[in-house]
Formats: sequence, C-alpha cells, structure tokens
Amino acid sequence: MQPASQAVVEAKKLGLTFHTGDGPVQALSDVDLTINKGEFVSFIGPSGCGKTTFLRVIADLEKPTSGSILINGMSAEQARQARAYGYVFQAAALYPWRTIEANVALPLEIMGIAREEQKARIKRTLDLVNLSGFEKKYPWQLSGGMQQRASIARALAFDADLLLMDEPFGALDEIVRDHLNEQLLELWKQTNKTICFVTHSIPEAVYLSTRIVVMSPRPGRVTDVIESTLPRDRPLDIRETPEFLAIAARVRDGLRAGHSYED
Amino acid sequence: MQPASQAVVEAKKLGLTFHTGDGPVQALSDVDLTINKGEFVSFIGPSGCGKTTFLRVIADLEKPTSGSILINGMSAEQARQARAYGYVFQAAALYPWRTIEANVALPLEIMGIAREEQKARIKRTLDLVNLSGFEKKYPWQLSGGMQQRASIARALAFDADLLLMDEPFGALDEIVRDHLNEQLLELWKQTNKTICFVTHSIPEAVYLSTRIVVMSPRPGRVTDVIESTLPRDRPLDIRETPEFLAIAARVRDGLRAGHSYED
Amino acid sequence: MSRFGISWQAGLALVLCAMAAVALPLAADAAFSAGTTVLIFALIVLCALASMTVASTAFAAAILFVGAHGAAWLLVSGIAGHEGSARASFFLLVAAAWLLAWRCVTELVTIRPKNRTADTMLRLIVPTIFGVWLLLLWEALVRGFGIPFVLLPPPSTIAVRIANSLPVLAADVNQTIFKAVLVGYVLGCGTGFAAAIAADRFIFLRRGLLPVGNMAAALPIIGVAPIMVMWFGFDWQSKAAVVVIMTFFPMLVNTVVGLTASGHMERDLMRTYASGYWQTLFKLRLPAAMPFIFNALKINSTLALIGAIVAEFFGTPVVGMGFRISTEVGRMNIDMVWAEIAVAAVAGSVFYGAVALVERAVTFWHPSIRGG
Amino acid sequence: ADKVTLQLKWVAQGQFAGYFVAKDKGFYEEEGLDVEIKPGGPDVAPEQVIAGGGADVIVTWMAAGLSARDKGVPLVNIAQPFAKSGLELICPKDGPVKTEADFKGHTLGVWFFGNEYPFYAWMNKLGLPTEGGPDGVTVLKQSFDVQPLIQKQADCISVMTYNEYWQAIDAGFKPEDLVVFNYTELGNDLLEDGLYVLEDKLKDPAFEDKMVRFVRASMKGWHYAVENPEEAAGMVLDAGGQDENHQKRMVGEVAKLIGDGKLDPALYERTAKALLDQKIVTKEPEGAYTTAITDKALK
Amino acid sequence: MDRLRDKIIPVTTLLALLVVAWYAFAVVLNGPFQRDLDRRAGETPSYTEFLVKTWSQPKPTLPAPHQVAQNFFKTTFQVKPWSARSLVYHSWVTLSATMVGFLFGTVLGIVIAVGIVHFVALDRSLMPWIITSQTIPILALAPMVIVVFAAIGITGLFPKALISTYLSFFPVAVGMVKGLRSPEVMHLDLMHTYNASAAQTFWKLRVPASIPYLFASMKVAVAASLVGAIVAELPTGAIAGIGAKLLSGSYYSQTIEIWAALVAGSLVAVLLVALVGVAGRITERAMGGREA
Ligand SMILES: Nc1ncnc2c1ncn2[C@@H]1O[C@H](COP(=O)(O)OP(=O)(O)OP(=O)(O)O)[C@@H](O)[C@H]1O
Ligand SMILES: Nc1ncnc2c1ncn2[C@@H]1O[C@H](COP(=O)(O)OP(=O)(O)OP(=O)(O)O)[C@@H](O)[C@H]1O
Ligand SMILES: [Mg+2]
Ligand SMILES: [Mg+2]
Repeated sequence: MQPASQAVVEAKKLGLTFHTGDGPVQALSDVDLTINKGEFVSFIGPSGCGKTTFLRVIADLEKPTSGSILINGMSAEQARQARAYGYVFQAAALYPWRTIEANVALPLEIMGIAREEQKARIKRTLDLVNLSGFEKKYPWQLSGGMQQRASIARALAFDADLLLMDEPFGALDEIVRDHLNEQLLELWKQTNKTICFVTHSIPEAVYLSTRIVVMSPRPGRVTDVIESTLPRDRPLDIRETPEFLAIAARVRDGLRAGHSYED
Repeated sequence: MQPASQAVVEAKKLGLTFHTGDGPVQALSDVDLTINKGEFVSFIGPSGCGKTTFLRVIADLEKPTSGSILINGMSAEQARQARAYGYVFQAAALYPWRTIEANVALPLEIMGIAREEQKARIKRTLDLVNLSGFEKKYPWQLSGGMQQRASIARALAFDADLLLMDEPFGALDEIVRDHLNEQLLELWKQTNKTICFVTHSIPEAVYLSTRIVVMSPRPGRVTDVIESTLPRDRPLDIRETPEFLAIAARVRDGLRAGHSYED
Repeated sequence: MSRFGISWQAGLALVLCAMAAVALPLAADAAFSAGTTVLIFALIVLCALASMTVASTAFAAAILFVGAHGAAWLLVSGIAGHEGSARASFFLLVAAAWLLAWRCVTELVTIRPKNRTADTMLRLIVPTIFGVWLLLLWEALVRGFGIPFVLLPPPSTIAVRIANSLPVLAADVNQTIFKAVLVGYVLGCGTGFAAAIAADRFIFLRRGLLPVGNMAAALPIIGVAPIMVMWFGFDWQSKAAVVVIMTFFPMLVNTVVGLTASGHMERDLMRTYASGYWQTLFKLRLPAAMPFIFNALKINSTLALIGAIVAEFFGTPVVGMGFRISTEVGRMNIDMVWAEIAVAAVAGSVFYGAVALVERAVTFWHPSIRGG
Repeated sequence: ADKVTLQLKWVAQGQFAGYFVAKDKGFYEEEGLDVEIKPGGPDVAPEQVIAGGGADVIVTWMAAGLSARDKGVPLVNIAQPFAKSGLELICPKDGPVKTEADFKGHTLGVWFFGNEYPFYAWMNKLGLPTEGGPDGVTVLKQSFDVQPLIQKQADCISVMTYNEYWQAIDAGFKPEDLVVFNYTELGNDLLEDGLYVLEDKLKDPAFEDKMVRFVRASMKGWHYAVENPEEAAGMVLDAGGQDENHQKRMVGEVAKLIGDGKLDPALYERTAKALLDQKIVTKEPEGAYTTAITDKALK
Repeated sequence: MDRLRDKIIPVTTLLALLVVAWYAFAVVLNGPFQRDLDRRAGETPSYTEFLVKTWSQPKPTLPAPHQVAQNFFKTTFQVKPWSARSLVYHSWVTLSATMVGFLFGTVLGIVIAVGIVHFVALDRSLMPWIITSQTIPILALAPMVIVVFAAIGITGLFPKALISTYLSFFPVAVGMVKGLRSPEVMHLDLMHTYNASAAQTFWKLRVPASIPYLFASMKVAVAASLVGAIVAELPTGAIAGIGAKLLSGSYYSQTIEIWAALVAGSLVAVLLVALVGVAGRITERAMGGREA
C-alpha cells in the first residue's frame, strides 16, 4: 500500500444501489480501488456497468450506499467543495443561453478568476480542442462533436489536479481523437495531474493509461486491474508495438468475460 | 449512371448555408451523390463537416439552399410522408415521460400498428440491443450507452427500407459494438435495406460499408468516395486481412487530408 | 397549385348573397338606395368569384380585401342613422363580407415575403384585419338591431368620444397607468420574485410561504381595495398597493416552478464546481427559469391594469380611469366608459407587447422562440 | 296577476322599506300585481337596466333620471315617495370646517355614480371651484361608508340621514361631535328616490293602469312602514337586508322623508335648473314627469 | 404523508408571526381613532387599557385577529350551514361558480392555445386580441354582462361563471402556448421523421412536454377564477356568496365581517390551489417524473 498522502482516490468496499419504481438496481458493489497522485486510470466495461456511477461517486454527485470513499484524504463532499476536480460529462451539458466562449468561462467566473486570465485560458483551451472561430456561436449551432469538444475545453480551463472524464472523445473521429489523445498525454506529463478516464476504446485506454480498470455489470464491479508497462513517453506509433498489443489483448479478454453474448 | 428506379438517394449540387447571428455558415456545398437500393454507405469526416446536416437533408429536416435531392425518385418531403426511412439521432432523444418500452413503441403507435405486433417488435428489437429487463425503466434511469441502444431499438422497430444512422454506436464499447455491427450487417443482408451510416471509426466504416464517403469541412463537401471490394459476407476477422487494411489506409488518408492539424 | 378551386368561405359567401337577394330589401326604411344595394351585391359576388380564379395569392388577397371591406363599409355607413331598421338581408350580407375577409386572412398568412419590411407589414396587417372586423361586426349588430346606445354604443361613437376627450383621457392615463400601474407592477413583480428566491433559499419558508402566498393571492381585490384605501390614502398609492397584491402571486408561483426547470446534468455541473447557492442561481437556475418568469410578467402586465382600475372604484381623487368608468356609468355616458376601456386595452396591449419583446431578447435560446 | 319588475337603486335596506312591505303584506297582490324586486349594487345603474329591458320601473334620483333622459333613455317620473332629501355633509367639530365659509382649501368626500349632482350644485351656488387648490375644494370620491372621516382622509364626508350618519355614530362619534350640513335645510336638496318608467311604454293604457295600481300599493306600503318601522325592518331583513338594529333605525329615519308620493313641481324645477347650470343635461328637459299616475292612484 | 407533516410547522410558525404582526398593525391603525374617541370622551386610559380598546372596537379599521376568528367561528360553526348567515353557505355559492368558471376557463384556454400553436392564421390574428381582452377592466363590464344576461332571463351561477371563465382562460392560454411550444427541437424532429400527424405530435409530444406549464398556469388561473366569481357577485345585488358578504359588510363598515369573509375566501383559494397542486404532483409522478 502506498502512503496515504499519495492516494488521491481511495474506495473501500464501495457499493451503490438505486431504488427505482420496479425494484433496486445495484450499480456498484464491493469496489476497492486506490488511485495515486499522477496516475492515469482508464475505466472500461460494457455499457451499464457503473463507470459513470463510479465517477459520480468520486465527484460527490451520488452518495454510496455502502463502503467509503476518500478523495485526497478528505470526504468526497469536502473534496468537491475544495474544487479538487474537473468533470467532463458523458453528454456535453452546455448552457443554451451562453455562447461557447461564455460556456467555457463559466467555471472560471464561479471561481472568481480575473477577466484577463479568463480570456487567456479560454483562448488556449479552445485552441487546444480546435474550436477557435466558434467562440461566439451558441451550442445549438454546433455539431455534436463540436459540442463535446467545447465541454472538454470547459473542464480543461478549470485546471484542477484531478480530472474526471466520462467518454470525452466518444463523438470524435479518429484523427481528432488521436490529436486530442496526444494533447491530453502531453498535458498530463507536464502537470502531473491525476486523470480518471472512461472510454470504450481499448486502444485508447491502453495508449493513455498507467492503469486500466475493467468493470463488469449486474452488479457493477471491478473484475480486473491491468498495470501498463509502457513508458511514460508514448509516440502514436507505440500502438503497433507487440507490448501494446499484448496489453490490449488482455483488456479485450477481461472485457469479453464481462459480456453475456459470446458466439 | 444507374437507372432511376434503383437510386434511393440522389443529391445534385446540394448546398446548405445556415444563417447565424454572426454571419453565414456553409454546412454543405456542391454535394453530388447517388445511393442505390441495397447499398450500405458510411459517411466519415472531421466533426463539423456536415455529416449530420446531410442526413437531415435526406430526412427532410433541413431544406437545402441550393441544388436538389430526390429520395426514391420523390422529393424529400414526399418521401418523409411516405415514411420511407428510420432515423437514429446522434443523441438518444428519448422522451423522458415514457418508459424504454413506450419509447420504442412510439413510432409503432404513430403508424397505427396493432398492439400484438407492437409487443412482438419491441421484444425483438430490445433483445437485439441487449436491453431486455429494462423495459419499464425511464430514460434517466439508464446509462448513456443504454439510452443510445434504446434509440437504436426504436429506429429498428420502425422497419423502414432506408435507415439513416447518425453515429449510433458512438457511446458503446468495443464488444457491444462488434456485436451490433454483426447484427446490423446480418439485418442488412437479410432485408436488403439501404443504410446511410455516420461513424467516426474507420474500421467500423470499412467493415460495414459497400461504399465510404469521406467528407471535409468548411465548407462541408465530399472529398472522396471509396468503393469497398470486400465480399458481402464478412466475418469479424476480415478486419485483419490486407485487403481490409488497404481500404482502411485509404480512408485514413482521405480523412487526414481534410484535417487542419498535421504534425 | 391548389390555389384554384372553390374556397369554402367564398362559396358560402355566394350562397349567403343569394339568400340575401331573396330576402331584399336590406332595411325596413329607406336606408339604402337601389344603387348602393346593387353595388354591395356586385362587390361581394365579383370579388368572391375573382378570388377563386386569379393565380397569385397576393392578388387574390388584395381583391378579397377590397371586396370585403368595401361592402362592409357601405353596409355600416348605410345603416347609420336608421338604427334598428335592418332586415335579415342586411345581416346575411354582413356575414358574406366577413367570410371574404376570413378568406383574405387565410390567403395572407400563406404568403412568405422575401424581405423583412414586407414580412413585418404582413404580421401587422393580419391582426389588424381581425380587429377591424371585430369592430365592424359590433357596429353592424348594434346599429342593425337598434340596441340602445346606453347599453352598448357602436365603435364609431366611441371613437368620436375619444377624439373629443383627449385631455381627460390623458389625465386619467397619467394617474392610473403612469403612477399606480407602473409602480405597483414593479413592486409586485419585484417582491414576488424576491419571495420566490427566499422560498427557494430556505426550505422552511418554501413550505410556509407558498400556502400563505396562496391565501394572499385569493384576497379578492374588492375586499382588499377599501382596506388599501384605509392604509395608504385615497390617491394612487393605495391603487399601487392593490396592484402589488395582484401581481405578487403569479410571479411567486411561476418563479418557484421556473427555478426547478434546469436540467439535472446542468445542476450536477454546478455542483462539480462547488458553486455556491447564489452562483448556481444566477448562472444556471435563473436563466433556465426565464421562460417561466416572463410568463408571469406577461400575465401580470394585464392583471396590473385590471387591478388598478378596479381599485379606483373605491376611494379616489376625481381623476383616473377607474374613477371615470364608474362615474360615467352612473351618468349614462356609456360611450365615455368604452372610450376608457379602449384606452386601457391599447395601453395594456402596448405594455404586454413590450414585455413580449424583452422576452424574445432574453430567452432567445428557448425552443419556443428558436422555433418549434 | 300582472308581472312588474322593480329595480332598486341600491341593496336591500330600509331605504326601500315601502316596497318590501307592500310585497310582504300583500298590497301588490290585492292590486292584482306580481312584483319582483331586484336589489341593486354599487355598479348597477338602474337606468341601464330599464333601457336593457330588465325592469319595468326603477327607483332612482331625479338628477340621474334626467341625465339618462338627456342621453336618450326616455325616463319619466311617475311618483315621488321621497319628498325630502336625506343627504348631508358631516364634519367633525374638532376639524377645520365649521361653516360653509371654511370649505376653501379642504377635502370633501362625495359619492359619485349619479349621486354627485347635489354636491356640485351646492358648490356652484357657493362659487367654489372643485379642482382643488387653496381657493377651491378638493373632491374625494368616497366609498359608501364613513372610513374617510375616521381615517381623516377627508375633512367632511357625505352621509345619508338614514344610513351612513348612523354608522358614524356607531363608530363612536356623538351627535354633538359633528357639524352637519343638511341639503334640505340649506335649500340645496335635489329630488331623491322616485319611481321612473320608460315614456313609450306609458303610452300603453294597460301599462299605465298597471303603474297606477303599483304606485297605489307602494304608497300604501310606505305609509304602513312609516307607522310600523319595527315590523317593516323585519321585512327588509327577510329580503336580504343586513344588521337588524341598523335597518330599524334606517326605516325610522326614512319615515321622516316620505311624503304623499306626488312630485312637487317646484323641487322638480330646481333640480332641472341645477343640472342645466352644471351642463349635466344639454337642454331643458321636457315631459320628464307626469302627475297622471299619482292623480289616479292617490285620490 | 410525512410531506404534510413537514409543512405544518413552517406554516404555523409563519402564520403565528403574521398574527403577531397583525395585532401590532391593529394598534397602529386603530390607535388614532381610539385616541380621538378618548379625547372626546375626556378619558385618559392606561397603556394596557388603550391596547385592549384598540383590539375591541366594534367597527375597527383593522379588526384584531381574535375578533375575526370569533366572527368566523360564529358564522361558520354556530349557524346552520345552509342558512344565509353562514359563511359555509356563502363560500359554497362562490366555490361552485369558481369551479364551473375555472373548468370552462381551463378548457377554453387550452383550446385557444392549441389553435394558436397549430394555425398560423390564429397565432397572428387572435393572440393580440386575447391580450387586449384581458386589459378590459372586468369589473366595469361585469355589471353590464350581468344586466344583459338578467335582461334575457339568465341569472345565478352562469353569468358569474362566465366572468370567472373570462379571467381564468388567459393564464392558461398564455402558459399553454409556451408549454406546447417547449419540446426540444430534436424531439420534434423525431416526430417529423415519423411523419406523425399534427394530432399525434400533439398528444404524444406537445401535451406531455407542456404539463409543467399547464399546472403552473392552472394555479394562477384558479385564483383568478375565484376573484372573478367574487367580483361577479357584487352587481347581483349582494344576495349570496363571499362577494356579497364583502359588499354588504363594506356598506355598513362591518370590518370584522369583511375580514371574516376574506378569510373564508382565502381558505377557499388555498383549498383550490392545493387541489391543483396535488393533481399536478400526481400527474407528474404518473409520467415518471424525477424528483426535482
Ligand atoms: N442549427 C444550426 N445553426 C447554425 N449552424 C449550424 C446549425 N447546425 C449545424 N451548424 C453548423 O454546420 C456545420 C456542420 O454541422 P453538422 O452537425 O452537420 O456536423 P457533423 O459532420 O455532423 O459533425 P459531428 O461529427 O461533430 O456531429 C457545423 O459547422 C455547425 O456549426
Ligand atoms: N438515476 C438512476 N436511477 C436508477 N438507476 C440508475 C440511475 N443511474 C444509473 N442507473 C443504473 O445503474 C447502472 C450503471 O449505470 P452507469 O451510468 O454507471 O453505466 P455506465 O457504465 O456509465 O454505462 P455507459 O457506458 O453506457 O455510459 C445501469 O444499470 C443503470 O440503469
Ligand atoms: Mg456512462
Ligand atoms: Mg453530427
């Protein structure tokens, strides 16, 4: 075990059950997981296995029904109030009455960051996701992928030490995705952020992560945790190396095990 | 040129410009494309290049500002009125006050299909997308991927000859995606439907399509149309054949050409 | 395309004309000369027929416009001075002309003009035609049936009265609208809004205030007005107080509902920023509540006017729209009563229109404004 | 029996005791009449009701009646049960107004809705402008109660001897605390409650006969009420009147105003002149009253 | 129903505060006149005597709560509920007119909103006039309406309900126009792709989406409807109904009675608004609504 000071996320026997009209749904059960400072952890698993729910628990948007969770040694609520993390939702969740620019500015306004600094950050992050030129547009005037990129820009502008990203690149094409993957890795290396990343793409998970958490549904639980042996510096063509393919194969096996249809 | 009776979609010099507060946005320009009965056409291109807009023009949800479009030899409006197509939106667009079951039933109710038949179809399509057991849940009680699958089930239950699918598998993991890809191919082969399919995944596009349309943005236009030489019967492992990889490489090149960031 | 062929309005108008021809003369006494009668028939029949044959929608609308209003004008001006003498034939022709006007409006709304000014013009013309016909029918019925003017004066005498009493009307408007209504409206909407925020902020208040607010809402003005006169004196302040009470509740209810209108994910987003109550309120929940708040502002714009006028039925100085209405009824000057009502209606519509314009600007993002 | 609809000027109260008595005691029935009595209210103009055909005969004040006649509702006075006026202006003794000379620069409460004419005639006579200012009086449209006096919103208010005056007394004013300007005593009274019908209907002899019987029975009712105020008050209460004590007192006070039912031409002239002076009517009224009915009814 | 219990404490606390403020106000408002009275009578009461006197005037400017409560209790529980002296009777008269008017008003408002949303011609021509209709001071017209109806022999519930309808249809119409136009563009597009008829889009999409707007407007409308019924009772000669009680009370400065009637009116209002609220909550729950 690592010293407590290093652990950013510490889940112990975490369980969460939703009570719906027609009976309880066990979204998470017995999740034990520790994520240390500077790690890049990907979550992968069939849809409905509780990835989003786990991220929401970290973010203090859901309360676990059993077990405990600590963020930076604090309770999830304290961590939220200390603005410990940035969150990219699975859907873009942009405010329709704000332009793209103003949407990105939202968290900065809330944290009371100076105008000048706000402007600089907005420009930088919108450039990063290749949305310059669309600052003055309203969300409904953008395509689905552009909206998703705007929401990524919003989370990056925030600049928290812990980033929670729920399928941020789902709606993007391969080229943009590769580009953003590289950018994200770069950012992570430079800033030593801790990143929790939900994805459905095995290559993406392997390419980005230091650790890959494989989950399986009904009830949602962690079935495998795979440490990456890849170096920190990862050019895009690392994806063709045998080492990479081996890890990917292991993830695929873990994933397949959690699925019900095998033919 | 094919005889007119065969052409399901016929776009000629199609152009569409949106007028926004800060000037016009040319979403489509000079698009010439004919899609024949029984084809499976994938659209691929950077985000914001007009894929959704093109599908919306086919579906008569946007009116082109120049050029012409014919569906089954009719105007887009007549085709819509004849319920010529099923549409899967980029976002799930489920009605929050209806259960999953009732959401899938919606188009069937509208077309006045008998109760019994409705039930049978709902069961079949929900099984297909692996959502049985969630019939009575409301959309907000499902995960993002499950919502997307419900919306696919809704479009399939419709059972139209032309299927327009806008990134239907974007929010799904690789295993489910493979599974649904196979199912979709199977369905297509059996029913001889015509399918227009927007995707960001090059392998998916190559695996599924008889033709791949590569688009590029600002203004949105078709830059390449690639005919697939793969046979109609495609086991999953066809994806490792050199033929497959060659097509994929060609698509990737076309795609890259449309992108602004090359390092 | 489908322009040709029989429109049911024009067809029915022709049928009515035929019936009117059988039931001639138009009036029991010599209100209409033979020439006028023929002219009226000719106008209606020819325009109805022409409208069904010309190719352009705009042209057909123009023909119908001329026919309907020309005939109506002849009918109404002819019966003036011969009140109560109209016979069935007269009313049949009025109905026929009205049908043509209806047809005219249906043609007009299908026109999609290219430039903006023409579009705005069209948007103004359609409701105007509707309003003009409301007045024309009123005039024709009152004069045709010979209803005593002390019961219901025709619009023409009301118009004359308005023209002759401009200074009095101006003084009344100043007293009632510029003092009582505006002040009351601002205070009422303001306090309603503040109360809604308070109720939202403190669960305790929400549970307590809403039921009590309901009680306050139902305090009928009739009971409240005299009390307000006792408390705030008989000048406009007491009227403003009544307006405050009337506008408070709609604002409260709508704002409270509106504050719950933001989406769950949007609210979660704010939570992840550990955004404080006020920040979430100003940046998310209030913008999302705007459609509801404007709903209340619009309802209140008319309620405020009613409230102020009704409140003036009690103790007032001898000026004000409500004062004038209640006194002039007593003096049998019903045309003056209607003159005030007309002024109130115009003022209220302008008020409402202004609020609606602001709404368009503020909630431009809402699907109902973006188009849906 | 012949149907007659009577529209009152105000809500059911002692002011109309005679009609309620006549109905209750069967005086109308004796004359072969079936009378329906419709109470009024603050916004019911009896003149409008009769013009709309909602009543055969109405109770209203002469000034309002003549004004309506001027506007095209041909009302004719057929009887005048109230010989005297019950209108007064009262001021607290400790207030600024003690005599007519003190009015200048003060606020006076007046009833409108057709009840304002006597006041304006009086001010006209005194030569006081009514637009406010130091040389005139400020007019307040007063509610039908004595609150403006209690609240000190007005220096003087209008009351009826039979009604609001007693409300002031009930509210704690003693008679000696009040300065009273009685319109009748000052010679400013204009004719109050009279019976009016439409002129053209009166041309029908059958209707005229009906009215003769109606007036006869009504006056019989009035005389009975004057003699038995207590009993009359009970009948008013049965008809929807409120506040027993108050109604008893009202009937008692009203009794002092009741005459023989015949119109006094001199008072009529004064009323007509006052209205002409104030331009409330545009031309000298003609044929606005008839004595034919009372002549036949009250021999 | 712990929701109910949750409400009782806050409501009673707030009401208690109101009552205290009310007593204080009663002293302030009744004080000057009491002082005048005492001065005329030459008395100099002690402070407590003075307080008690301001709370026990027979015709106070602002009656003290207990005076109103006594009167309310007497006229509600100590007389037969169907006698003309009972507030229950008067409340019922008003309530019945209100409910009929509210029903008509809601239906009319919805019908108008549906028309406006579906027909451009109506949207363009009708809406401005509906707004205008609401700027007509109803109390000015109410007597004329009542007079006209009485002239053709229609009296009682119907004319009153008509005034209620007139006041209550407007909030519903405005709210429903907004609500029926509130569905997301994508949801409408979906219907479009099914080539759903206007009726289908209406029932399956517009109606469910407009429900929150409907109930918010209906709450306002039911209150407006009550005001309408009370206003309409004034010119009918003050025979029955809360409006009649208010009116006759005000003729004789019976402020206590006025306030008792006001309390009755408010209770009726609370009842009605609560009913609409409960109906709204039930509907929302049935539609799978998520706790806000
Ligand atoms: N309603 C609208 N108003 C204004 N501009 C619009 C509107 N809808 C789309 N656009 C613009 O049209 C262009 C094409 O959009 P479209 O949605 O077709 O892209 P797309 O290819 O589907 O992208 P993605 O893969 O991100 O979904 C974009 O630049 C977008 O900003
Ligand atoms: N608010 C809720 N009420 C009831 N059940 C819920 C709720 N949110 C999620 N669930 C259920 O919890 C389970 C896990 O959902 P979650 O959103 O975490 O899945 P996920 O792993 O993010 O899936 P995806 O990849 O499709 O987004 C699902 O079965 C879902 O139906
Ligand atoms: Mg998820
Ligand atoms: Mg798209």
